[in-house]
Amino acid sequence: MAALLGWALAGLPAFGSPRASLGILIDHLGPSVRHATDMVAVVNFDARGIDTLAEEFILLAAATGVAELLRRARGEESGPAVDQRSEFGPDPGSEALRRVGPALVGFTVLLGLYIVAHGHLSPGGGFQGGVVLASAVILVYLVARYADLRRAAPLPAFELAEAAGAAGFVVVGLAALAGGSAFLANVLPLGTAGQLPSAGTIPVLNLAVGVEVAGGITVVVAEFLEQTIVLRQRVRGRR
Amino acid sequence: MSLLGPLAVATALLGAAAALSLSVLRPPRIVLDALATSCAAVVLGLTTSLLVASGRGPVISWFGGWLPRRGIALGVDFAVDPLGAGMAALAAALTLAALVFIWRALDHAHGLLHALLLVFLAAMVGLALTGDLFDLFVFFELMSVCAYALTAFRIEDQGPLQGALVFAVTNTVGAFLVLTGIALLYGRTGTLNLVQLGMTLHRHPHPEGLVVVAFASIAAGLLVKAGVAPFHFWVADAETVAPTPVCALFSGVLAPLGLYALARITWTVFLPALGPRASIITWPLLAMGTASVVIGSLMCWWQRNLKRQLAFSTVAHSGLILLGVALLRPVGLAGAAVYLLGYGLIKGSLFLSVGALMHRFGGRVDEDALCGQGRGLRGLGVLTALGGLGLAGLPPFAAFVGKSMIDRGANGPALVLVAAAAVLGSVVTGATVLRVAARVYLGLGRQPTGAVHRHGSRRPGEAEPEGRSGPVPLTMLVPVGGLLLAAAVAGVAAPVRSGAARAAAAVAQPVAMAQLVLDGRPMTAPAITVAAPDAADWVLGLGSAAAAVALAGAGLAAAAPTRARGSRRLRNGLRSLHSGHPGDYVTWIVVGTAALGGVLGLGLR
Amino acid sequence: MTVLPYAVAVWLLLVGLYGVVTSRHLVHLVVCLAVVQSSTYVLLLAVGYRSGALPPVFAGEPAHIRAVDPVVQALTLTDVVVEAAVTALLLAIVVQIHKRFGTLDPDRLQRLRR
Amino acid sequence: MTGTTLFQAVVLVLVALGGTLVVLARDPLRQVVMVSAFGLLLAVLFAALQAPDVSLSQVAVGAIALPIMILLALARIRRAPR
Repeated sequence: MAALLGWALAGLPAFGSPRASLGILIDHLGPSVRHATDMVAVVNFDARGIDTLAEEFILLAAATGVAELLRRARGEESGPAVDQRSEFGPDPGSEALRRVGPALVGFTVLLGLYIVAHGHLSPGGGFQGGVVLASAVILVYLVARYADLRRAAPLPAFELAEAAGAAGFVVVGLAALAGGSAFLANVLPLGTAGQLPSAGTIPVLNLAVGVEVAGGITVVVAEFLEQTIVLRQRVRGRR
Repeated sequence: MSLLGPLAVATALLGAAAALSLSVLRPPRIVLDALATSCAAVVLGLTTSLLVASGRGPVISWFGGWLPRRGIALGVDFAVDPLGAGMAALAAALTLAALVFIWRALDHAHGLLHALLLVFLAAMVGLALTGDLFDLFVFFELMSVCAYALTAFRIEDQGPLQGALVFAVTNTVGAFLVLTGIALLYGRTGTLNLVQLGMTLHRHPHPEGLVVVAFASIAAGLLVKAGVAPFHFWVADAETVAPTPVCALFSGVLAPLGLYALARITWTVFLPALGPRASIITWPLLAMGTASVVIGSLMCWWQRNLKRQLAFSTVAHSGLILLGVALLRPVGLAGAAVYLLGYGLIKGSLFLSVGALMHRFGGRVDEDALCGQGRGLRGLGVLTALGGLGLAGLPPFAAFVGKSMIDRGANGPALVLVAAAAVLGSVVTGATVLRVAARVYLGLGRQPTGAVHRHGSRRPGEAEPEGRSGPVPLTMLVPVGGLLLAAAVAGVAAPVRSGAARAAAAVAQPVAMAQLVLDGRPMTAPAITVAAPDAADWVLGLGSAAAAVALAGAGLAAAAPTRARGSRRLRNGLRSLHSGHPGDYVTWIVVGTAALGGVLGLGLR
Repeated sequence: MTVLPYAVAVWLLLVGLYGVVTSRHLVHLVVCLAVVQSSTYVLLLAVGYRSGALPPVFAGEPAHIRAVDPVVQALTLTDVVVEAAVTALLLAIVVQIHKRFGTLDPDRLQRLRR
Repeated sequence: MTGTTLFQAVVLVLVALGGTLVVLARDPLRQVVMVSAFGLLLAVLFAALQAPDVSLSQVAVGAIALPIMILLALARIRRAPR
């Protein structure tokens, strides 16, 4: 296998000097055609938007699968989730965390939103920002009283966000279709390159992806978190 | 510019998102069923009209309006010919049947199952229609992720988890192999569009190691999905344990889609790339196809678990279809397409009829446990027997027509091999179904010994509490019968045969196709006619159906499984290979890929 | 240096597959799969790299500077998301397997199933 | 060999080493640490290959999300009664 791959790689151009390719063309076209400054965003959210659409649904399907797998298992072995914190994670009563926590969460949320909003201008975008947003939610789960939190922001809300973000992507694509263009065509005004509202639908799609990813990753990690918590209840109940 | 293809994918995806959102509200089950079923019906309508439209010439649509500039593809396109549209329509038809089937099954299914099934449908449609290599990979992964989640759907038992794990690990390795091949091709050519890849590689007349290795790794990755030996091990583990309506999809479309993608990539990219040396890929693929037919048929015959039998028959028939593709001739490809259509419909029907049985008898799937139990279920019994005969190649089912076309694509030693393998595979897998039908619905053959009969043999991980021991509702019988009817209609309808032949002939002209896709230059579809099956084909078809009946009778007559020691040793050997150990299976994938690449490399010298 | 990135990609692929094949712990196996996948990231990015070029992000500069290939980066980005999704699903399956079988050793799992 | 190339070469070798260590770490808990480090190394490599977008997602997924998921899964498994 190694020999074969080595043989194949001999056919590749030397590292650092690729032949003329699609990517180079996009580098030249992107700024003028789409008024964006991050070419990766142009590829991901415009030229190859359908790939990203499918990729978002991969995440959605995986999150759905994880929820399905872990949730039913939970249903069969325990009652309602109560707060049970002492063995894992910080104590909710800890003063220091109470004070620092909200600031930390606020900062993370802002950072996430910033990354999502600037996807077409600088590195980052819906996916990266969405993960940061999800980590803010997880942080809240860790810092706050778990049961309170489930009441304030129940998991289904994040599932809804996930579905809405994914549906938003499709709807933007269909809107272009309804307007007489191709599916996922960039029909919004392109604006001035470098400004926040520019590059047409790219930032809109970034937002949809951000919401979807934030919801999806939150669902996945929260399901894993609940696994450890529910289990702890059982162990304690037996003592 | 056609809207149909993108609209079909978008409809299914939106439906999935809606089902997922709805599930949060815990609506009555009927709301979800109605939503999902109507979505699938709309997709079926869209793909069918696409099939009709593509009959007049390939339908191209570029996403985001990124049209090619000066003959260079910038964006992603759906390049739809009747083969792709037919695959998409098959996927939609089977999904619709499965969704109707679950109205009265899988009680604990809530929106998540519906959402997963609709995303699965969208992925299959996208995979069938796309004209871009990386887009194909993404839809492929989307399809896989849904499939893993669907396999593990019943987590109460050990089996589904084990099956899902093996399925996910082997297919993920396969996906990496595909992606490695894609990276190699992009590094070499700087493009991802299928027709442009073919043209760019075609301009360099000396195919090199890179092309061969890229082919080997992409083919291996796709053959894992198709369940072709030696990459097939996961099939039995996954299709035994997934919910039965989902199995109908796995066997009827998922595995065939692997072969479809392989055929598409081979004809569009690698045949132009290899030029006159293309014949080097024929014999390795023929060998793998034959091995699958043999292993799949034997294992199918030896199983007692109804779903495991059908799973191994997937392996056998995937091998058969691969034979048609491997001949590298338009007639063979057209035959493979028709065969695939007929096989997919029949197989979906058979899996659903097993599902109906399990529904009636509280989830029992063992041949011995069900012996004679189905005497009251005449309708289901007749449909199962018809499905078995169709699988065996009885005219006028489409599988019969496809097989006769595949035979016409071969000559010389390849013809002998292909014809023999086709007869073996269809007779043995068909006979297994007939044997089961005779035992379950007529109570013929060896009577089971007491304990098994009373309580059913629920070996852990094999049986499944899917049913609730009720009568078989009409919503289950209609999909079973409907799919069979469709398979028969597809066999009789002349447009299916001629359409497949025309489509295959168009695929065989990559240069004209590339000009159409990249430059918008209209292509004239070459005239190719395939004669209707003649008397010899009919004799062969009726003969193999009769042989299947005879073999089934012989299987019933054998009072106990007394076999020669050699055959028992063979059986135990084959069984121990299917160990359920993910590490073993991955080893087979690595060895198989290396062997394929090595043989091709030697052929190139 | 002209072949080092490719060699690293091949090495990661092989060493990851070795890990998958010999693994005695399912969590370990899943992580090894992630190593295999990282080989595809390295290969993709290496294929699109141009020496001396800048990232394909033009912050205010004229658009005609030499930049690396953005397409492979977009592909890799997609790939990273796919990995996250598949790994999450696999880990959930593994957690359930542990609950039902009480072991995570594929060898013992296999024996239990018989 | 310029400074950039040298840096890339060093990181590449480190990535290869890191991948090997991840595979060879048979204790899952130790492996989590390795995975996290390996993820970070990959992120550095991507940055060195002028791919800041990919580097950011690699930090998010490979160095943070993936190890957290593995840790939670392991926590679940370790506490489960046999």
